[in-house]
Amino acid sequence: MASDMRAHPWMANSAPGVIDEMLAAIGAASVKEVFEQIPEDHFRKTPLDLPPALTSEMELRRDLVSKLKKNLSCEDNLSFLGAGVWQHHVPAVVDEIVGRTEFATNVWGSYQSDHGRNQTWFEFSSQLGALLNLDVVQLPVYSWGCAIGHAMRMAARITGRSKVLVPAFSDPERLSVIRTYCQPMEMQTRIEVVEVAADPTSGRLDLGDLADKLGEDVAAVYFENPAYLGTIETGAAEIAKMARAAGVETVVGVDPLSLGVMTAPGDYGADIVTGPVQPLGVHMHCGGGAGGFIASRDEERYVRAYNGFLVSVVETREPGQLGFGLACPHQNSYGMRENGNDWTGNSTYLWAIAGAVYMSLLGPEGFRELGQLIVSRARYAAKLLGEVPGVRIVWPDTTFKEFVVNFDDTGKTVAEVNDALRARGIFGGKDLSGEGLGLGQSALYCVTEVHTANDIRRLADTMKEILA
Amino acid sequence: MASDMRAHPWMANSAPGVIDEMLAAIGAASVKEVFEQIPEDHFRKTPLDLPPALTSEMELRRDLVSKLKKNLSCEDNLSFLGAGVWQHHVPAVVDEIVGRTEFATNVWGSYQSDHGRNQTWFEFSSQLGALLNLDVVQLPVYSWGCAIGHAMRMAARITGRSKVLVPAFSDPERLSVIRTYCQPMEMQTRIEVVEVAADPTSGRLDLGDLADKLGEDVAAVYFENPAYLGTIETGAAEIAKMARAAGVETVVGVDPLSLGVMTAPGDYGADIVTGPVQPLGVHMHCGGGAGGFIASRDEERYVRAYNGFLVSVVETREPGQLGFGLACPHQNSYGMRENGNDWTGNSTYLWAIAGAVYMSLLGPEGFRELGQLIVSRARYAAKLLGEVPGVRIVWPDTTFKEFVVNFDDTGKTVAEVNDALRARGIFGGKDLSGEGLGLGQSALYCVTEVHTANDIRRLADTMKEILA
Amino acid sequence: WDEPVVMEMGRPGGRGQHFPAPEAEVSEAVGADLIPAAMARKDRPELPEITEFEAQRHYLHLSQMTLGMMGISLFGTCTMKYNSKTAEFATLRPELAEVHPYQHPETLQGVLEIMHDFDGILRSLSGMDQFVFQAGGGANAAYTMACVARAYWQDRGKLGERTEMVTSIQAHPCNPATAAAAGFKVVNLPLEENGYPSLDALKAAVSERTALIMLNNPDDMGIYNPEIKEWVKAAKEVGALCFYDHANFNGVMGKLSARELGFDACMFMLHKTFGAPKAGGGPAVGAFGCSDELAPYLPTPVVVKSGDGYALDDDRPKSMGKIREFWGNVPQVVKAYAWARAMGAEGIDLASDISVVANNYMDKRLSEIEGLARSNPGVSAHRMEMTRWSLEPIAQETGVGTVDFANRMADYGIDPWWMSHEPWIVAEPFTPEAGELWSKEDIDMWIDVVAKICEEARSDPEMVKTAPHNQAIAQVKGDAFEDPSKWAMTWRAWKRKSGEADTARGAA
Amino acid sequence: WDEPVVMEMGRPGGRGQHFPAPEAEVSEAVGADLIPAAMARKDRPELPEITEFEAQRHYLHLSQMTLGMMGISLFGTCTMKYNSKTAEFATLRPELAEVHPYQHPETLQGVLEIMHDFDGILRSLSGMDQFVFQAGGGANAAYTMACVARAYWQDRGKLGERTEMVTSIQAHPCNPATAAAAGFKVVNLPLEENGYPSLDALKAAVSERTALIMLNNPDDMGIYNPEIKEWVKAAKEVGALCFYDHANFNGVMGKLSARELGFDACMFMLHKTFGAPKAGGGPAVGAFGCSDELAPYLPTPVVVKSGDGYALDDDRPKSMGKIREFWGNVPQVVKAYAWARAMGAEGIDLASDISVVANNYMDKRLSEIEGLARSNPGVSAHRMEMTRWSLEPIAQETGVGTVDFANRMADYGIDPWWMSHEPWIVAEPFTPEAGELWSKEDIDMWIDVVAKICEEARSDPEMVKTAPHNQAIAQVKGDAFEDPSKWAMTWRAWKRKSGEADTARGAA
Repeated sequence: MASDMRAHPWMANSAPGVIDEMLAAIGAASVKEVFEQIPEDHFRKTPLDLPPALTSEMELRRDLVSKLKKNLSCEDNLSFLGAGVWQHHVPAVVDEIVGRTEFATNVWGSYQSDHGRNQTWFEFSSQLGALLNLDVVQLPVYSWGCAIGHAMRMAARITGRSKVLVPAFSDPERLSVIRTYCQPMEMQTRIEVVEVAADPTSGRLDLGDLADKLGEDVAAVYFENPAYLGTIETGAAEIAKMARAAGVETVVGVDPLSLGVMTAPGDYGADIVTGPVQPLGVHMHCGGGAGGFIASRDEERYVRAYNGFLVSVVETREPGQLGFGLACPHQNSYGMRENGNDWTGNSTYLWAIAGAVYMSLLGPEGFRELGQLIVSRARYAAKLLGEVPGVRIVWPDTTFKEFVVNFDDTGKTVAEVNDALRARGIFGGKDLSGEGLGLGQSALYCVTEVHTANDIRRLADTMKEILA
Repeated sequence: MASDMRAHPWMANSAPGVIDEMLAAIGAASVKEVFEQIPEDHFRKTPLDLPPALTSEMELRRDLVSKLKKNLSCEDNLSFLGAGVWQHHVPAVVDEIVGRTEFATNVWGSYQSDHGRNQTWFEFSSQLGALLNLDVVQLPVYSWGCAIGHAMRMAARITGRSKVLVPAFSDPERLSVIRTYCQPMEMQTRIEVVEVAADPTSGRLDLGDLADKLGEDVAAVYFENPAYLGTIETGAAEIAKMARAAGVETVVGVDPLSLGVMTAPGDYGADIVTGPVQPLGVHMHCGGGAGGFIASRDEERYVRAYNGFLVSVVETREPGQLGFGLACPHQNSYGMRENGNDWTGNSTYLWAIAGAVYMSLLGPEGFRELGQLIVSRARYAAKLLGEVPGVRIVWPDTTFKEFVVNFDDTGKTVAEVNDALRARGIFGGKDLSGEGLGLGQSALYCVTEVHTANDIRRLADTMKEILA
Repeated sequence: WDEPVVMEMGRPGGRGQHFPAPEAEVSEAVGADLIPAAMARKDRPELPEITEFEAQRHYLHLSQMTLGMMGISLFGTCTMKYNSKTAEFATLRPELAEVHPYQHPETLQGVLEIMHDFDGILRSLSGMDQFVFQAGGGANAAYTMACVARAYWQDRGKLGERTEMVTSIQAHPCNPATAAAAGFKVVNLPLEENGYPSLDALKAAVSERTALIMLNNPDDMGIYNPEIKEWVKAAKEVGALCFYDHANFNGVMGKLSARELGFDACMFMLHKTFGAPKAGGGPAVGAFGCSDELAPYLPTPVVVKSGDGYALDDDRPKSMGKIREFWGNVPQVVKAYAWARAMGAEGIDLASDISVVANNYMDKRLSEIEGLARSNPGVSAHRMEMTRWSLEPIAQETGVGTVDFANRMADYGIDPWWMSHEPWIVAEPFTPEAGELWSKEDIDMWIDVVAKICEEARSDPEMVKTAPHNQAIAQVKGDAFEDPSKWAMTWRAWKRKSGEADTARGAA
Repeated sequence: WDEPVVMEMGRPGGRGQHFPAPEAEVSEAVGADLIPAAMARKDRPELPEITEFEAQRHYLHLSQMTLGMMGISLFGTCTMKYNSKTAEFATLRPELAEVHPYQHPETLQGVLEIMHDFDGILRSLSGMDQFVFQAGGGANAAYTMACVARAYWQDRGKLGERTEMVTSIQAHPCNPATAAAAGFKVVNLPLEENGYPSLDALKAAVSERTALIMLNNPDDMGIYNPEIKEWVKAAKEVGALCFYDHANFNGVMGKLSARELGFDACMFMLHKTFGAPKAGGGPAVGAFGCSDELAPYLPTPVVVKSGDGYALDDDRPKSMGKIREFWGNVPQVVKAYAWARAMGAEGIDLASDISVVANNYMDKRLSEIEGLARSNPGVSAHRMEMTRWSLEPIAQETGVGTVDFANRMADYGIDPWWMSHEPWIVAEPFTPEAGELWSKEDIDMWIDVVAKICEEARSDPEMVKTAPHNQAIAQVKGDAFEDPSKWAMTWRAWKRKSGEADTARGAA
């Protein structure tokens, strides 16, 4: 360290003299000496070439803020993008709690010192369990896609089978993740991913095709409710029944915000349930709000198949007092390395805290009102857009918050429509035209509680204007 | 309460049945009954006429944010406004700490339960005392102007005299507050406010005029350093000496951010020192960041003259342990009502917390660097603006962060210049032309550490462009 | 945490913030040593030298050592409210936090609109014609009243004659104190058996010398003066102005209109009744409202509608001048606006219902505890939103008084109660207020703790007297607070007086 | 705080959030009962019914019952850093928080610029040619490596042949675990007397079956494998890919370049080495970087410069596919960028100096405490940024082991230490790491506490074994964790199993 260098605000021991003091205590003559294990020819030859240091907080802040201001946000624009990350209202108390330095900290933590965090985690699982009507909820994994991937592998472990069925109308982003978790075919331990056809008139699973594919080699059937394209899977109980008859695990994906108005998956026969954590009080964060939950019935064969952290309430040495700790800690990769269930590591546990606060704020009535509001406004948007000349709503009356809008008759591509909308401060729906779904020039629109009737009319009016 | 009304999220006892339960416990038949003290004809006749309730947080947030977005901020524009509220860098840790709900709370608090807050308050006073080289610092009052007002009244109480001297070049906003505290003349207990002329060549106090006015009826002389118009009062020690000789208290106003590079007022004979708290880590908040400190030497006659809260460190029942409490609590209006010193009440104590954190982050070196940077950039700005044809810097070489820019030779008024700047994203300096200072079409420009050399050149270039 | 004072922390050369050196072109243009030698600082301020993390950790520890609304606080006369983080976060956005009050009004339309709309809300609640938000607290609003009265009487050439302010001994101390600071002589009316001064006393007190009267109603006992209309009438008959200090508005929100009762002016504490944070003592706002007759005397600027937009009216020649710089603690006004919008008319009305019902529920349960006595036992009517109680019976029995109780409450995670403003008309007083925020369960737990401490006072008075026992620090020794040789308002002074160091540089 | 579980709180009809009813025009247009009857929920989810304030207070209490970096944490293998609030607040602005990853890139230029610039910073630190940030943690980055290797070998038609991954028994568990999850057979090399596997063992292990090798260096013992270049050479000779798991980068930052040492790929943990918060377990980022040769196989999208701006490159036909949805935990990337900018090249170099010096200082002081033993006592050279220690001597003497010590540490406001990853090669292990954040005073205090607990272990072992004693709760009983009849991952399950209620609706 050059002696004229200022001490760095993030390094206490960069203050003048401290390194020398420690070296003296060690009995080392120089900093170089403590690196004695590294052979001389290992040290890098290329000098570091980094941009100038901004040790002044003021300069650092200016750099960050001035760059981020080049983004356009969904707060200043009217956005109808969803498909895996959705714009929902985040209560201020959620932001407060997840921002507390005790939680937004650099520590990984420990159960002894972090009782409050453990309890919050347990409350996340408990409340989500109440929404799902299921008894076991794991702390979240990286994303919904990852949750499905792990669920597929759980099902394979449980059944000893190596084929899984997924809907033909799957989110390509999630499906790609699922394939990463299951394939490629060359690997001995691979799981084959097979698509089940969709009923083109409803967007729902084709139960005939499903019946054909439900064989003895199938570990799991997966479907979502509401599905990727927004449709509600009314045949859920039937699917689960067919699966059970074939010895197949029913794996479901649900939007937790639908559960104030939609049947809990635990009540229609789901064995393993997955879903996104982001709607439960997490901002979109440019996709960094993602997280995925996995839940199941409380049977040992499921519990023993989880890959991650299961927080259990237990008694303490103090009579009547409750504490929390990790159940089955030895079955994960920390405990068993390559012999554990898949792997675990840092995940998205801060969002479990967000979710706990969010669900406690909403309560049963909040979820009901929210579900009601979303579905009403989404249907309203579908209705108004459907009235725009040339625009067609593909499945008009079966949607929760997302729905497919087709532009084939307008003579315009989705990209053209979206460019025109963007110029008017509106982010149009996700372009589905390149996804091989056979839906032509279609886009997936997402409408939530943040979109007022006015916002929706503004969209419809603008759409009329640009398609005129 | 209508029985079909939803419980309000901010009122636990609005849940169905709770009011009735309490009424039953009281033995009251109706809510009406508990209001029995109020005569029937006192109840209001006009129904409340309020805008619709926004009990949904989502709707409330949208209302607030959409309205506030109609403001233009000094973050998105380049601002050179100062004069009592200044744009300085606020470290993120300061924002974090003052935002902690333990501090940003609705409670007024108590010393038993709020030890941490008490200590933080004491640390504010201690660190400010270290900057001022003074031993007594009171918790802040509403604003700098109010601090001066109280200081004037302290001086009058201490000396038994009833005239105070202030500079002719005083901030009209602070001066108006001072007059409110001292006058009007018709009141028996009024304090006369007399102006001391300025030396027009330097902007400093005219010591000859001061000598003439320093009589036996004078309680205090007040000056600022740096002064309202940015000038540095180099004659400070001389003024204090003259005052002391006349039995007059020397009351000084200082910018705390100047004290890393400017002499501490305790070292040039100030008896009572005031200043703004806002520069110490408080955002401008549209003027809501204001706060004023009062400090003095540790003599009983000063301490007994304070109006507000003096936090003292003391021992506790635990040997070696330090605690904190209020010294001389009985001399304020809580203790003595109309016989106390002036009055006290809620003030701006949260900003004492901001200030404590801010000063601890900067330390001696931070204050030195900051002072250096501000004065350098301010002088640079004065230099570049002075080179714009027609523009004149009134006192070019004696400024800390503010300076007077005269436009008389440009043929434009300050208002016209500022309109043109504003159209280009720049908020020009404060218009002095209506303040009766005899400075013609002049504006007070403020340059701080947040203004880079680039920002300053942008100002100068834009000025050239609009005056061309 | 066993947390040191920040002045003891750190190491030489430790840094928490860097500032860059001036750019090369700046230094070249202006040189160095820019402060005139006479004013250039030579010593190094004795501030801590710590890292950013150490500052953060230290103050996080101190925040954790602050109860601050984390427990249950039924702090009377302060009206504990929920402080919405929604409003808090909105006001912290750069669109308000990074706004200068001298910006052109064209760039301030959002905040001006909110202030204008909130003015309208307060007008409806009070019947007044114009509100300003410049005062930095309730006391400052009272001072505003005194100064407006000065301007009013000055304008009429009567300031030398109208020299008195009449109030009740039970009014908040800020009323007599600010009136006195403004130069008025204070006439205090004593309470009579009903718990308020008699109308006759008022009539005897007011005269041609009376500039104004300043009153709370209900008072801090929870007693409502039913003759208030007659009071106003009597004051008006001698020409005096009438000011309604609405500090205790919570129990009458939506029920009373100050203007309908005849008052000329009133004030609301936004950091109290309207849900803005009190933050341990401000920034706060005393919203001052008055009739059209007094409006010309208000401090400037006043937010007004102007065409399609909003403006700041500074051109008010009869104005009293400024009570404080700028327009007031604007973010608190926005938070109060948010509170009023979130509550709505129906919610505000319900809140005063709950507030008064809950206080009476509390009264009922407290009256069942042996050793407590309600103030004005002769007044049997239901109290308003708070009630003053006395520990006199148990204090006589055990020697444990209200200060001891307060110390002990903190041990239960309960904010110590408010005792009473001066003068202590009631012995060993305490003044709980439930308000609409706290749940019945919270109130019950609070009362259970009071009952528990009563038991403790009987079984182990010494323990209660030496409380707190599980707080961050033990009971402080009070002897230093009035002793010039011991009090120490800064670390400099402490080091000097405790003989810990010889570094008392610059001390007197 | 004696804080209940949230599921026990509240009252029927209590509300914490309202949502408005749909606008009248909406309801008129679409009607009610919009969910098909087959899927319409009939039961009411058993969630708490509490106010906004009660939710806030409850979780504030729980946050206060979480030590979370408030004390001193020398948690080895995790590298405790200062998490800048400056960066945190910047990422919480709507300009990033309210941004959707599918927005048109034209509307994302700010964040893309930061990601691009940060890619450049990591390239310089590692010598790699391209980084991606999609992986949600270090383990996920290891998995990315395994999947990239799959794509690489698949592209060469050799995936059925290259079936093995070789690593050290001391490598982080995520390396063997993710490789196994990706379908590879794991070959673990044992440590030899120098503290690392021998070069001969490596040479014997690698073959035409080896798809890749995955390594840390230094390992968690603080031992640097000086033969690492020869390892890479040996692996390359059989065609295997070489992955440098830079989990322990802190001691070699600015000193080593993975590419110069011959590695094909590496990963950095941004939530660790680069100062983004770990937040108790994510959101995190494992930044994965590789050579141009492997870049075609990276998960998409990749941030690229495009003309004057930045774009997302999705058109990479050889890509392994997605490791996770979207582009990664973008705010954490921004925070890591902020860390790198605040440190600069000189600061990063200094940080590794401090980190290694401080660890050796700690080693020195720990070695003076009776009852502790350093791992690999035969290795006398200075360790890198952490060292594994053993409590075996004192455990044999007193029966008090590393778990007991960890429990007891919390009582001193010190985060329990990291013991060791599996397998526990060292008995009763603990692994402290000082890093550049903690002051010498903090380190000294931490060591003093260890010494103190050693004394306690001798004087009162039972007390240590029953710790913690002053934490929020007492030591938990571990028997339920492996017992299906007792474990309870939700309140539903707890109520059912503890027999507290008969409401186990829907339970299996």
